[in-house]
Amino acid sequence: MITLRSLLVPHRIAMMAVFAALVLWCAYALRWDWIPKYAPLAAEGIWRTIWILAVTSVLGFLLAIPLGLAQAIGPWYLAAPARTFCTIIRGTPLLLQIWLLYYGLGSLFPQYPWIRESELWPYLRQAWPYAVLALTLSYAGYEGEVMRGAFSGVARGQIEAAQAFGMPRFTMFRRIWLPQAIQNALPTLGGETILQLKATPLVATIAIVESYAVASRVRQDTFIVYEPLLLLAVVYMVIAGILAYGFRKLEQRVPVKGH
Amino acid sequence: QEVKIGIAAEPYPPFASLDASGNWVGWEVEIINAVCAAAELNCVITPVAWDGIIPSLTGQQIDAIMASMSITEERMQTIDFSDKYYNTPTVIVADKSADIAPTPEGLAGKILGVQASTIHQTYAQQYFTDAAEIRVYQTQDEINQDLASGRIDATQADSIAMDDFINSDAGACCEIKGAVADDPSILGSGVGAGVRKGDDALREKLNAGIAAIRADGTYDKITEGYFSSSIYGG
Amino acid sequence: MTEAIATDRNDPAAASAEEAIRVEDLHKSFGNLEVLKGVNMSAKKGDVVAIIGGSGSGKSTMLRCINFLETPTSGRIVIGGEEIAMRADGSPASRKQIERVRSRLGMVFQAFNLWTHRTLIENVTEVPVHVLGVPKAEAHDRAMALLERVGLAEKAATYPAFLSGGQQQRAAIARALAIDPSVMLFDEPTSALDPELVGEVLTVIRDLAAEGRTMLLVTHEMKFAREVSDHVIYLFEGRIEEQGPPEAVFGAPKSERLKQFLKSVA
Amino acid sequence: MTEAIATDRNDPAAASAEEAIRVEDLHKSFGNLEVLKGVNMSAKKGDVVAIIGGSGSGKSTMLRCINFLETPTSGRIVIGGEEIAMRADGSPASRKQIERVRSRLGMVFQAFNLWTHRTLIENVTEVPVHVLGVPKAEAHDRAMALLERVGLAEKAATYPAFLSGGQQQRAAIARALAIDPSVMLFDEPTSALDPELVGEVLTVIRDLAAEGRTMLLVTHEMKFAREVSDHVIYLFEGRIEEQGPPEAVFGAPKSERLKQFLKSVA
Amino acid sequence: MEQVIELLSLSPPGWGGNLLRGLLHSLEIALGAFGFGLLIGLGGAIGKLYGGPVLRDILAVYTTVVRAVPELVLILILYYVGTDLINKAAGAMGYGRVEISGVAAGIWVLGIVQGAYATEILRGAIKAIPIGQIEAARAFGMPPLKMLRRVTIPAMMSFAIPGLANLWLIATKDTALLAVVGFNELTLETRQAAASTRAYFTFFLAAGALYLMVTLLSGRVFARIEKWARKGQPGHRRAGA
Ligand SMILES: Nc1ncnc2c1ncn2[C@@H]1O[C@H](COP(=O)(O)OP(=O)(O)OP(=O)(O)O)[C@@H](O)[C@H]1O
Ligand SMILES: Nc1ncnc2c1ncn2[C@@H]1O[C@H](COP(=O)(O)OP(=O)(O)OP(=O)(O)O)[C@@H](O)[C@H]1O
Ligand SMILES: [Mg+2]
Ligand SMILES: [Mg+2]
Repeated sequence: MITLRSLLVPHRIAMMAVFAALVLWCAYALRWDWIPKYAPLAAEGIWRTIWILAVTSVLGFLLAIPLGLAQAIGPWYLAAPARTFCTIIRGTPLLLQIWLLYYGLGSLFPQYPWIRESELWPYLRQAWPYAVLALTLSYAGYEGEVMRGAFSGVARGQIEAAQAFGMPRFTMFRRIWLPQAIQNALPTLGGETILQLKATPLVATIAIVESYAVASRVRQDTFIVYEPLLLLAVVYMVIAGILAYGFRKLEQRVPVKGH
Repeated sequence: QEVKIGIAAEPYPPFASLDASGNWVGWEVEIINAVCAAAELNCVITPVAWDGIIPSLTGQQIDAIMASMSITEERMQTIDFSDKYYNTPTVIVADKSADIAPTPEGLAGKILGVQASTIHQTYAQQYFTDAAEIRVYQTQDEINQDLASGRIDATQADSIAMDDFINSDAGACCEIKGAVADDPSILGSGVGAGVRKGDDALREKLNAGIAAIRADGTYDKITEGYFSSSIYGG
Repeated sequence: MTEAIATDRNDPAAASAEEAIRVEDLHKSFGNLEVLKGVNMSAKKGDVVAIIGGSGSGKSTMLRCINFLETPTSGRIVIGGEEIAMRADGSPASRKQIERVRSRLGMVFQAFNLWTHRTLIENVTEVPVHVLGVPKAEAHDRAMALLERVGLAEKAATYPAFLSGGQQQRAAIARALAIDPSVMLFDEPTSALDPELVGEVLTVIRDLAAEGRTMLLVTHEMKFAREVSDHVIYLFEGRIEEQGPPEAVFGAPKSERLKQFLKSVA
Repeated sequence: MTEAIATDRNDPAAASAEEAIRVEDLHKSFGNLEVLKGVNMSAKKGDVVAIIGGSGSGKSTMLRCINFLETPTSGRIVIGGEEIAMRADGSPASRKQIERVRSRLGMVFQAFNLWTHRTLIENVTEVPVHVLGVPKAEAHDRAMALLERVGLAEKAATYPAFLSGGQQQRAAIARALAIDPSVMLFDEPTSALDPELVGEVLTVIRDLAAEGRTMLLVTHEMKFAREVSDHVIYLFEGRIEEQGPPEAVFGAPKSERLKQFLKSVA
Repeated sequence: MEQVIELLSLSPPGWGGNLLRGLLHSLEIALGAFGFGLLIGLGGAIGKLYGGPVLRDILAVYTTVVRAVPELVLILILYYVGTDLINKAAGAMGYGRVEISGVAAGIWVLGIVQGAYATEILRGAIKAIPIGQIEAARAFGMPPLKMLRRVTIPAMMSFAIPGLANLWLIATKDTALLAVVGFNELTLETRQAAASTRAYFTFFLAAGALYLMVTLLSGRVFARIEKWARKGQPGHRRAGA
């Protein structure tokens, strides 16, 4: 962890001074007059980024558990589809997946008029269900692979001990296997969640207004190019920092020897 | 000296689109070639994402924009424009069966799709925000798809580009519901070539080229190949 | 203390109410390798049975067959008078039954196998609370008493990784005791320990023996086995080669192989 | 064989042309811990010097200071008459010089440290070809002869991981010999080996001693040290507590501590 | 079905050729960026491990920032600001405008992103080398650069390959982001083909298949490289494999 003392080294003070000068220069030399006008929109965009990230990571993780489990111990007729799914998701760009889901499916609607009559139509019309679906599947695809390793990584003795005490299978899964697998996966999970955060701007391409779309909007309206992007970069860094911190806290819940 | 003319990388038929051999074709592409020939410029057509086309110009990746970009006050704060080379009305397009008119009342409660960084976006956000939900897309083509699939109720766009869409299979669903009320401060005074601020030499040459093809009939001949009437506008 | 009798008979009537465990004609093969070739034994309540034998003789396998961590190839296993129903392939016929029976057998592993993501106290309360349905507060109090007993009360909130092997093994014993097992199964509980830590674990087991717990104890510590057990079984290549009270087995071995074995471990 | 003399004097004239290595007033601290507190020694060409002492007495550190794997805190190190230029902080002043000197010192590590991504023959030719610029064919022939000599000719194309510890250590000796070192440095070359593999390595070292190679040998094998060395140095807490010919050091130790030490390892 | 085949045929009026050309462009950039990233990564890893405190801090800032900010944003910033700065600098020194090709820009932008990840992967791999391997090289007087080439790099290979394989796949997929700066890689070609023919499903699926092919093929290649890098390591199984 960064301590105050570790920051008070001459070269770090110099670097911080340079950084502060850079920030000051940015504040004075660049244009920020657009901020007040766009602040409400920006807040909404940031909120939507966080919302999408949270929902898709949680759903994706829930999906990743059976995917990982199927690959780790499942019979071949479960393992093979799970592996295929993970390979396809990891093997194609997310941007393409989003488009395929949104525009690809959309291009089928005119051919089937009954879709517009259905109860689901109000949702199918929206962009966010596709975004959530695409990002959830993507996260599940990557995490399924991580969880596979994590499940197989749990020491055999841990499971045997549970068996030996007559734990029912589901209890054993819930109380022993899953928590240990998650513990194993946490370091990777943190990194992958930051990757997921970085994937959220892609949903702007299907007309969802999240942080990136707001920055684009500012650029398009005002032709100010760098300032919104810089601010956007800072926003993502802050969110990534909070994520990294949160995951470190989670990891530290079960202390590890030698750290 | 090579002059890079930026066009939008996203197809915008019938003005500029890609054929299967990878060549850019369309009315505007022919106009670019004609203007350059008349102005004796060695032009290279350079596709750039529409969204980043102005930064590309100011960042010197391209020298001029000829991508159906309307001349507006707002843009003129950042770049300069040549004289216009076409001008067409702005219309609202929607499903044939839909009860929609090109007014705030006529769009009440509807979802209106517009392309980002266009006069249509600015206009819609100025006049229709309160009445309709405005959804912003990166390309007109995506809007057309979502219009056909029924995800949005209407779009505001350039009449000629929409003509082309309506006459295609995919656009059979829809029709022009009428032109929106004009506001020259937003909708501008036609489409011109954008150049970097202060690049008067290039601007003058392009102006001369446009004037030349207007005068010698090249402009009309190209137009005949695409449209039934002149699109130079008043 | 009562005496353990290895039964060759297949006579259920012989199993009095006092019988804690009985194994009949137990066979176990791994692929082509027959590891257990018909083992018969039984133990009364309060018996301490020591199982000794060379490496690979099948001691661990026998113990693990008793609680079905390994699936026997054939044979019968009776715990506290209840025969465990087996399918033709040896797997337990009723998951419910095997889970119930297992939760009355307290297993202590050579490698401890404490759950690393839980503190000691959580390890000890885990099975009572989440398998047996004991109320949390009650399980907690009992667990504290058990940890106290094995000398680890002040480590209750520590994670296993931060303890010495001896401490971990004592905690594993507390975990096994928490279910108040009818039989305790020990599989070489000290052989993963550094020599200086062996003593503390043996002390705990010695106390358990003294208070009359039924125990099956696989061990390499001959001196300890002799001191603590009522009955000793010597396994050789998957068969019981010799058995009897410790004085007889250690003091006057009859089998040549046992004599050889005792010499080699002395 | 000639006798080694531990020099307390700081007199360069004493270093004849025959001198292979000289260490003067060597100090080394790790942080606050002073591990070497002024060590003086020298060895003539052909000498075999055994360095013995308890764990943590600084034997490895001394050896590693000689080829600057550790940076001495102060002192002088002279290899074959050439003093290694040191900066004030003890680091070598000239990288060129230290690289040249190092390529004349053949180090054999306790953990062998063969390069796992190269075959044995590649391990042996690596330094001659890529540091000393010996033509490949020549280096290869020489390497084969060396592998032959340590009995590993038929393993030349094998990767280290597929060999026993003893074989790996013999290969490591061949690697060190390949640079025709003026001094061989051995840091407990057998202590990472299983007892049955120790012999084969000691045999090779014994041969090297017999043919008159200069060697510095940190070892725990007292019998071997006595047999093979011309001179024995006993280190205690970073100082030379006693030294002399093996008969004297082992046969009639004067220091109490040495007596104690010899008793403990016997 | 016939229609699909016609749409995907390699020569006009089919668009298959365009897709393949886009794929080629993507691979070209991915390869360049991956290579450039490896160079940065090697320098970065060595800097982080053996560099002075200032260098280490600067590298820490670099890897942290680049790995926290979405590639899309970085590409926009680096592309516009980067080319702008270069041109400004060239202008100030009296040169004319510098031509920066789309390929070069793509490579340098993605390379910087890749470099940050490569730095961490290679640093981890170097740290995983048993210290004795390095000490042995030092003890025999190997000069630092030679040691890097002959010992450090080959010895770290087997630790680095799995991470680098992932990184390569990221590189091939990240080229899709260059579509926003109008670079004609596979994704943009797909979009253009789809928009011109309105056969969205067909082209998106086709592009997906092409990407998947690259992934599977790279998987094979990297498995071979890994096997080669593991030569000399007996029967090592990856965790969970
Ligand atoms: N899961 C298994 N698959 C195949 N063979 C096994 C398995 N478990 C044990 N064996 C074999 O069964 C034999 C008996 O093993 P077991 O572990 O019961 O011996 P043991 O008496 O406990 O020996 P030790 O004192 O070394 O623990 C050994 O030959 C062993 O290799
Ligand atoms: N890199 C280091 N950092 C800090 N202390 C060290 C380091 N290397 C060695 N020491 C300490 O220096 C002392 C001497 O170590 P050294 O390895 O020289 O002992 P040794 O005589 O070789 O012992 P052994 O017989 O166990 O190998 C020990 O107390 C050791 O802990
Ligand atoms: Mg065993
Ligand atoms: Mg040592």
